[in-house]
Amino acid sequence: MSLEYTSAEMMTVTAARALENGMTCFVGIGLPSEAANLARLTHAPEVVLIYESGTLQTKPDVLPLSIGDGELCESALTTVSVPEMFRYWLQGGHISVGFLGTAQIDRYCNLNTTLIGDYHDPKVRLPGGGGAPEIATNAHEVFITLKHSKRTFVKDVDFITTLGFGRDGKGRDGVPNIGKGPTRAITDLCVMKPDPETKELVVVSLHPGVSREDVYDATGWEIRFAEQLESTPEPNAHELEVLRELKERTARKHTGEV
Amino acid sequence: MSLEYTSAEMMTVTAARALENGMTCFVGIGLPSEAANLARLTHAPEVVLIYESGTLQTKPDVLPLSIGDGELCESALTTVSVPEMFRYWLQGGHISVGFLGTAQIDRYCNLNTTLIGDYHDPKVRLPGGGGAPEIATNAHEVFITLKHSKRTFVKDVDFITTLGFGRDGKGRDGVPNIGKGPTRAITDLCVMKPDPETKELVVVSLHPGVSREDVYDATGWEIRFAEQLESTPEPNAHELEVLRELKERTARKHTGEV
Amino acid sequence: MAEFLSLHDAVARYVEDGATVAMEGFTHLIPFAAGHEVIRQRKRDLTLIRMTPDLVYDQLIGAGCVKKLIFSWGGNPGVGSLHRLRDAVEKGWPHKIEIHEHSHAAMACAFEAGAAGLPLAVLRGYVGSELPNVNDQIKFIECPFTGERLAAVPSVRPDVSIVHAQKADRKGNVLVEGIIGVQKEAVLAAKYSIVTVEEIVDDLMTLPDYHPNACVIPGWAISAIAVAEKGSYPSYAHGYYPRDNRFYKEWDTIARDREVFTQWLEENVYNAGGQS
Amino acid sequence: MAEFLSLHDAVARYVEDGATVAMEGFTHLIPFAAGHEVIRQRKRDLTLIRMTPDLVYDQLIGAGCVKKLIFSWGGNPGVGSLHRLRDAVEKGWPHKIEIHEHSHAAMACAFEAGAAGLPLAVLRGYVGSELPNVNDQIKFIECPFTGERLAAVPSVRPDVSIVHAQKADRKGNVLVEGIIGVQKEAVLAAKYSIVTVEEIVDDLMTLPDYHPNACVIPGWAISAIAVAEKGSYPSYAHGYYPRDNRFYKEWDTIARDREVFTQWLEENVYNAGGQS
Repeated sequence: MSLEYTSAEMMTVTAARALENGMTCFVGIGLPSEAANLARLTHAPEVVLIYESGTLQTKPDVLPLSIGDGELCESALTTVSVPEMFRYWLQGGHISVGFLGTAQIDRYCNLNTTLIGDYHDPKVRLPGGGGAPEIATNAHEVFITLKHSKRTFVKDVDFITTLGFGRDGKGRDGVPNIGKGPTRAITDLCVMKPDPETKELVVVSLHPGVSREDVYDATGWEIRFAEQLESTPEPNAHELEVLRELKERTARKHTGEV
Repeated sequence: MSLEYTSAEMMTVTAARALENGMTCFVGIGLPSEAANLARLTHAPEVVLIYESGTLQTKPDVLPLSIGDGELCESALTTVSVPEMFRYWLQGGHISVGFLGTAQIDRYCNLNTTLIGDYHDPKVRLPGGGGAPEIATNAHEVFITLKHSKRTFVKDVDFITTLGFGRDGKGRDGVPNIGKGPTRAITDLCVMKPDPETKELVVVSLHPGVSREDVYDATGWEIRFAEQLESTPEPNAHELEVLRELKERTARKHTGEV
Repeated sequence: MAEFLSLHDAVARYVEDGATVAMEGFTHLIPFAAGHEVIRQRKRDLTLIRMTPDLVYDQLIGAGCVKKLIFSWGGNPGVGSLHRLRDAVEKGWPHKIEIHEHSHAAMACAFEAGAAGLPLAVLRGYVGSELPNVNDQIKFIECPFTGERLAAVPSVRPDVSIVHAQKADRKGNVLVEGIIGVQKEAVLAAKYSIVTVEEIVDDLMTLPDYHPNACVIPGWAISAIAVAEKGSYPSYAHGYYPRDNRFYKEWDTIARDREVFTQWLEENVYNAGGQS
Repeated sequence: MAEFLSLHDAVARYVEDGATVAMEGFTHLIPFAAGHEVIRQRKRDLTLIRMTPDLVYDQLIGAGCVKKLIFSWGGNPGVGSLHRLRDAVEKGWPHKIEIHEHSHAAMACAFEAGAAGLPLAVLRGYVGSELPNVNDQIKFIECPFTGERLAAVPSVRPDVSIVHAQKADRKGNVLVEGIIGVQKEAVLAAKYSIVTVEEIVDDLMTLPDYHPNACVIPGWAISAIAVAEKGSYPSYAHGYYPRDNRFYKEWDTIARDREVFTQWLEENVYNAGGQS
C-alpha cells in the first residue's frame, strides 16, 4: 500500500518518531510543536510536553499559534511562572530533549535566529534567541527540525544565537554541566546526525524519493553522507490521519471558525 | 480610673502601639507575634502581618504556637513558598518593620540567638538565627521586644547572630541597601532607642511604677537615660480586654480544648 | 497602597518621558490598553523592557515612543516578524532604537532577581552563544565554591511596571491566573506599578474558587489599579476571553507598511478615545 | 517516573548510610512517618539538611542516625529547645554531631538554587552577622555590575529529599497545598526523592477545586511515592488534620531526659511497626 503524503508531512512524522514515551520535551513553537503533539497523539501518549510559557505537561487539542495560547494552560498539569520554568525545570536538569526550530543552521549545528548580515547593521533582523540558547545547553539533548534549503543550511551561521558545537565543533568540550547538544536534525529531505568525532552534520537517512543530489543542492556546504545511509521509513496511515486532523482543527481554531 | 495590669501586659501593649496602620510587619514568633496581633485587633486593623512561613497578610484568630500554624495560612491573603518569602518580600524591600525577639541583646542592639559560651564548646546551645539575620538588615527598620534582665541585656553579646549596630556601633555605616536597623527596644520595664550618634541603647521612657534603678539593676552595662525621660502611657481598658481574650482563646486552642 | 485611578491618570502620573518601563504578560494578559494609553499620551524616549515585545511594543516603537528596547524574543508569535521593530532597527523609522538583547532564561532570571532585590542574576546560560559579544550587559562570574563559570546579567529594576490581571478587590489585592509569566516579578521589581484589571470584586478571599496558594499581589505592593475591560485584547485573559489569533495574523499585513500602520494607529489608538 | 512503594521499601531503597538527606516541610507537612521509618531501619552517619530541624530531627539525632546537621533554626517552635539536638551538640550524646549553621534566608535561597541547578545561591545576607566566622560555607562575592558585596552559599543538592504532601494521583503527580515551604525545591534539588502522601486520588486534574497554578510536582520528577496516612502528625496537613500543639509542648518533657526519650522511641517508633 502506498500512501500519498507531502514532504512537510514526511518531516513532521519523522520528527515525531524521534520522541519516545516518557521523555520530557521542551517544545519550540512551529514545526517542533507540531511534531511533538503528533508524537503524543500517536506512539508516545506519555511524552511530557513543556512550553516556555510555564505550562507543564500540557495536552493541547489544537496546535498553539503562540507559545502561550490559552489551550496550553487549560490542558496542562499545572502552570508555573516563567522564571520557575527556566530555573527549576530547564536549568534544573529535568528536560530530556529540547525540540527546536531555527532560521539558519550550520555544519556544526549552531543555530542563528538573531539576524542576517552584521549585528550592528543587519540585512534582516530576526526575532532573536528566546528560550533556545539555554534549551540547547541545559536539556540533555536537542532535536532540530526545519525545512532544507541553501538559505537555511549554511556553512557558517552569520551569528551563533544558540550553541550547537561551536565554530570548530569543540564548543562543548570541557564545559561542565552541559547537555549532549543536537543529536539529530530532521528536515523535509533527510535526517542528519553530528559525526561523533568532528561533530559535523552527516546525513544518516534519506526520505523516500529523495536523492543525495537533492540534499547536496539544498545544503550550503559539502555535506557528507553516512557509509550506512538508511532510508527513512514512510509515514503510516494512522500518523497521517492524526496529523491532518490536528492541522485541520488548528486551522479552524486560529481563523476563528470555532 | 486605675487599671490592674501586669508588666508583661504593659510590655505587649507598648510594643503593639509601636505598629502603625498600613505598616507591613515581618513578625517573629512569641512576644512580637502577640504584640503585632494586638495592634491589628486594636488601633491598627490594616497593619499587614507577614510570617516567614510564607503567609502574607494573615489575620489569625488565635496566636500561632509555631511560625507555620494552620491558622496563619487559612487567614492569609495568600501563602507563598519560603524562598519567595525571603527573596521577593523581605529582600525585595517590601517590609517596613521587622519585629524580633531575642535571647541576648547588647548595648549596640546586636542580637544573639545562637549560643551562650564559645561556639565550638557551647554552655547553652540556643535555636539559632532563623529569619532574624536578614530581617534585621532587609526590613526598613526593626523593633525588638523582650523581657528585661541582666541575663538578656549584656554589654557584649556572646555571638552576633543578628546585626544591631555591630561591636562598635558602626556596623551599618557605608553598607549599601541596608535598613535603618533597630529603632526601638521594648521591655517589661521601659522603652529604649539607639542614640542617634553612638547607636548605644538609651532609655527614653519608663513604664509606670518602674524606677531608673530597676532598669539599671536589670541591665548588664551602665545604661544611659534620655534627658527628656518620658513615662510610657498605660494600657487602656480596651487593649487589656482584647489582649486577655486573645491569650485566653490561644491557650484554649493550644491545649486542645477547642 | 494601591490607588484606584483611571487608566489615563495612572499613565499620566507614573510614566514619564525617558522612563524605563516594563509591560509584561507572557503571551497571556498583555497590557494592550495601557500600551495604547502610553501612545495616546505621546510619551517619548522610553526604555522598554519585555521578554517578548509582541504587538504591543511593535505599536509603541512604530508610534515613536521608544529609545531603547531590552528583550529576548522579538517576533509575532507563530506568524513571523515584528515589522515596526525591524523597520526601526534596520532602517531607523521613525527613528533608530538601541537594543539590548538577551535570552529568555536570562531575562526571566533578571526579573526574578529584580523582584528579589538583587543587583544581578546568575544563571547557567549563554554558553557558546555570541550574544555576550554584542551585549555588554552579559558578564561571567566564577562560583567561589566550585570554580564553575556562570553567566551574570543585571537585574531588571524598572521605574514603572505595567501588567494586566483578571481581578482586583476593593483593597487593591490583585489575582493573576493561568499563564502568570513574570508579572508578579515585574510589579515587585519596579519602583512604581500600574495594574489594569478586567474587573473589581468585593474581596478576593471570599471568591468561591479561591485557592490558598493563588498568585496574588497584595494592594500595598502596587501603586495604581485601573479597570480596563478587555484590556489585554488581542492577547487574552484566562477565564474572560480568548486570544484573537486572527488579529495576530492580520497584524503582519498592517505592520508591514508604514502608511497602513500609521492609519491603523490613528483609527485604533489616537482616535479610540481611551478612558479619562 | 514515580514508583509507588511502601514507605519501608522507599526508605530501604533510597536512604543509604552516609547519605545527605533533606526532609522538608516548613512547620506544615513535616514527614514524621518517613523520619520514623529511617530510625527503624537504623540508618547511620546521615547528613541531615532542614531549615527547622523540629521534633523530627530531634528524634533522628537522639536515635543516633546523624553525623552532621545543616540547619537555620533549631528550636521547638513556640516551646523552647530541641533537647536531643542540644545534648548532642553540648555533651556528645549519643555521639558528637557536626553542625553547619545558616540563616533561613540563606537556606531558602540554597534550596532554590539547588532546584535551579546552580552550584551557589547569592543573597543580600549575613551583613554584620558572625555566622560567616563559624561556617566556612558562607562566602562573599562582588557584583560585577555594581561592585556590591553579596553573600554566597553553596546550593542544597541532597542525595535524597523526603517530603509529605496531601495527595498524589495514579500517575504520581503530587499536590501540595497551604504552607508549601521549600518542598518543591527540596524534591527538585535532590538526586532521588520520596514523597509520602495522605491519599491517592484518581486524577488531580479532575478534582473539583483544582487550580491552574496549583503547587504540583509531576510524577516524572519524583522517585517514589508512599502512602502514609497522618504521615506528618504531630505536624499537620492542611485540609486533613491540625497540628497537635499539645504534643509539641509535651515533647519538651520527653526529650529533656535521655531515658524518657529512649523509652518513648522504643514504644512509639521501634515497636510501632511501620508499614512494609
